[in-house]
Amino acid sequence: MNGKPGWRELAEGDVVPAGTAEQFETGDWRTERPTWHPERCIQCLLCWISCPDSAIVVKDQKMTGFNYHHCKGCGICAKECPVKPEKAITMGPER
Amino acid sequence: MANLKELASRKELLTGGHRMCPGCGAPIIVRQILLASKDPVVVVAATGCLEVSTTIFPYTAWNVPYLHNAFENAGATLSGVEAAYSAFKKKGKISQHVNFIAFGGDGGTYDIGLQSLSGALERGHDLLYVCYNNEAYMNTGVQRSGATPKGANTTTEPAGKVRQGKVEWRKDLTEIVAAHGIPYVAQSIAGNWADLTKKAEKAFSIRGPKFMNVLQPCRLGWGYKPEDTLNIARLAVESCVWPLYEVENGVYKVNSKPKAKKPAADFLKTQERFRHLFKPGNEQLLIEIQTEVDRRWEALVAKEPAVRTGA
Amino acid sequence: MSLGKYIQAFPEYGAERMGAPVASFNRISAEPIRVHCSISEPDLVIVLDPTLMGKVDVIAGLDKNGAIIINTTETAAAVRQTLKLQGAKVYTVDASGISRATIGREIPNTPMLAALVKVSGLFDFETMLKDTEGKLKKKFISKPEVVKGNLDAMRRAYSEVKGE
Amino acid sequence: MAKVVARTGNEAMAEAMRQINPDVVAAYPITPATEIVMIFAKYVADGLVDTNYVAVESEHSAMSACVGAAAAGARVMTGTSSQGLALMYEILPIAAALRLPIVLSDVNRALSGPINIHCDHSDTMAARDFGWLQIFSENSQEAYDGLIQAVRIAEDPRVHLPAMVTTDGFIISHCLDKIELLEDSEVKEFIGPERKAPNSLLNLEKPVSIGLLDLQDYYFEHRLPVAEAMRGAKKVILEVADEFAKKFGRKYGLCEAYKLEDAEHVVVALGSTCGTAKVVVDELRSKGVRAGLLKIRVFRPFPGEEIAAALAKAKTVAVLDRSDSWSAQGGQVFTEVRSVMFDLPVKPKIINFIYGLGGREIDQGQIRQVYDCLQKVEKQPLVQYLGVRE
Repeated sequence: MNGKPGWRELAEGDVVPAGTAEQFETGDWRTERPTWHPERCIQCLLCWISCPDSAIVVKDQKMTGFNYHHCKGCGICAKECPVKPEKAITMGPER
Repeated sequence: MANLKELASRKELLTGGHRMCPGCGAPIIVRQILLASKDPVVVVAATGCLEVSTTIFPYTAWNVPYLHNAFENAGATLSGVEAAYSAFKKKGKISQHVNFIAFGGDGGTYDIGLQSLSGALERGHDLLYVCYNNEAYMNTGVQRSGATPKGANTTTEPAGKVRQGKVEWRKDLTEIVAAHGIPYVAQSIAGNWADLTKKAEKAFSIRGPKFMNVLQPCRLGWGYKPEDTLNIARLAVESCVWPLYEVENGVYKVNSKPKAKKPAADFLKTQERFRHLFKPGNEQLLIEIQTEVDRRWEALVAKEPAVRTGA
Repeated sequence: MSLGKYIQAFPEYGAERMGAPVASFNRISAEPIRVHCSISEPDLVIVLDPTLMGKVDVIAGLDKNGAIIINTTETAAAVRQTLKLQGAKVYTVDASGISRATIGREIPNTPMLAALVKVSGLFDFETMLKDTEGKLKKKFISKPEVVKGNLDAMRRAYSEVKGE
Repeated sequence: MAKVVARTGNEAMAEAMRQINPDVVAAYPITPATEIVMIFAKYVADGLVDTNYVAVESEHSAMSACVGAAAAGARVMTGTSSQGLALMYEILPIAAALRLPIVLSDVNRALSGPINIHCDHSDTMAARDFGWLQIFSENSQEAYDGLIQAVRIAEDPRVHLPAMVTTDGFIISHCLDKIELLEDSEVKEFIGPERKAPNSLLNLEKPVSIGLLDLQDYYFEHRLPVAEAMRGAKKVILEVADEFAKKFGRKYGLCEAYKLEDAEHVVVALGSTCGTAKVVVDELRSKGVRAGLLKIRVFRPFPGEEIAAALAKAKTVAVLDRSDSWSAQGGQVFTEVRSVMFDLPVKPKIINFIYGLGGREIDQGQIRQVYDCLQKVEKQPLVQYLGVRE
């Protein structure tokens, strides 16, 4: 409890500004780690639209990698990746 | 309809850093629906997994105005927000169009929140209610709900020596909602982004009450590996266990008719919650389930207009 | 009230539907009225429906210097006998008959009000007629015959109420 | 210019609501508060208010919609009674914790069961612990004035709490009474043209999340401010009452002392019973009995210090409770009044009468009986039930 704000320091009425969870790390939940292989990636963005943790980083409409701060390692991105025979995202053990 | 590149250029309205299970289908649904809105969005969530996991003080994953009130009243709460908006609009205090969305799980929608939802629909508020339907009370540890299918193992209607999970058929909420005669009702899944975002876009283009019942596999309550969330939902469609369809101004349209309908068992056997159904002695129950799936599917297809022009 | 008095009026609520016997209490005073309870010792009782007399104890608590006004075709003496009433004054008026003749329907309320003014002497009748006319005109803006009927009914009742 | 009219309590409440002209009213009918909703709905139908009226399907939804609308920044009102208020109970503390200044008119009616439609204070008393301001009314005038003041009080930045103003079911709600109305413009000026909300769901430039899950580490810190706001509300209630008195001439406080200066025997009561009790006090005074009355107008926040001070010189005190807490220790008002008297150097003897449940008549005779009991207080039990058949 120490270090957390006292009641006078909190905004009135159980309110916070939008999007503060951005700062919260859920990456440490991972036991499996996704790896992106850009050379195989076809930029279909199916990994991005399927991620439950908004952890696929897209810039200028292109997949650029993972936000490991948030990625929980569920493996949906790898499963949904349509590239064959070898997928553009693979899962491996978290080091 | 916006393609993925277009959607990817929009602002992410649900951040990471929320505490949903790895592989959960609910935030996928939420992200896709929020991305489908070109106008500002205001969200009300019913108590449930999504609500608790996305808003543990002082962290909120919502990048849009968001309100949680209680479990059974998302419909009424959003009615109030929309009523305030209309009042302000009339007074010229706000001019922008806003999409009002309620997210409720099946507990907060099929069961305890049904009255509140029904009232909101009947009163004609301009809002979209989305049920992220994982077919049980997952937030509190997989208790049965009105959405739980027959035969599913839940902690309050478990499979045992003499009973094989839920005894009753699930309630057909989509049809109950459609009976309200609202302009737009649809069923979709987590696992078909094109279907889901298209339906959300359509809902946002219509004024009045809209409802979407979105099947959301739950790795914890259904029992499967986290990466399988989306393909299990697709199996529900391919086996006609959960048809994709919409009712627009009373006109039914089935969006996906599998050429070769998969057996319901193909869907059921992917999940722990149905494992007991495949034990010797339960063959009859599987047949009953398949018969009911077929009956509901045929009844649904029969609701489509007899003559359809075009493809 | 528009005649400078303080008033209080409240009906007694049961769960009965239309047509059941009802009681209503009224206080009129030159001073502000503070009590908030039913009237158990009325100065004045008004019986709108004479068929109640056998069923409801209409004279309960009536002060011996008080009065009762009954909507009936019978005489005050006959009513006194029926009620076995000693003391208090008894007045009768055929408000139902009057209202049928003037308003065209059996609504004995306004003629009974006129009888009340006559008996109580609390207000000036002409002022009250004018006040009632104003109120009815507002309510029956498209039905001037209703206003006239009511005013006629009140005049008749005022002159026809008889007592002992 | 004040306009003198005859209005029932419900009509007075509806009239005040029309003049307040809230952004949103979400309400559901219930006896004996139905008329408030009906009359207001007619105002909406006739275009006399700008309000967006949401005719919900239950009181639970009424309060839920009020929370939604208030979180969106709107000025919001509703009205209910008894079972209706009970159906709102789940949402009432949420409105308080989210600091939403919703104003509710409650017509006091007995809680079921058995089902009953008449007055007692059990509905309001059961809601006393939800963080709502509670203002009782002796008559229609007080209800009307109270509702207008409640908007100002609730919306004051030092308060930001929801408020309920109550009348006694049927006794006031359906009693035609002479009252003075303010001009529409006076009401508008008094309450201010619009609510100023610190946060709003409709402030799209500054999106916020409202109503987050608090675990063990934050819940307490979010509840304490409600207590603090409630404490501060006393000052605001008095300031608003002073301003109201200066502008419109009618004075209100947290309590009203009636002939208390030298009173030996004091009755403490709430609501319409106080009017009847005042008549009895006058009558007893004319007979030489030093009787007095303490009317508690504001029950939340509880004016403990004021009550203790007002009762400090009394010899005996009878608290009249129009509800029972079923604690076997008396009604809610009694336990709270008795508690604040604990630190008085010389304590009056204090007893409790629970009366009037389910609309049971309370008349001058019964109140006289209470004062009689106070004059032989040593023989009285701590708690007794007044007007019930043995």
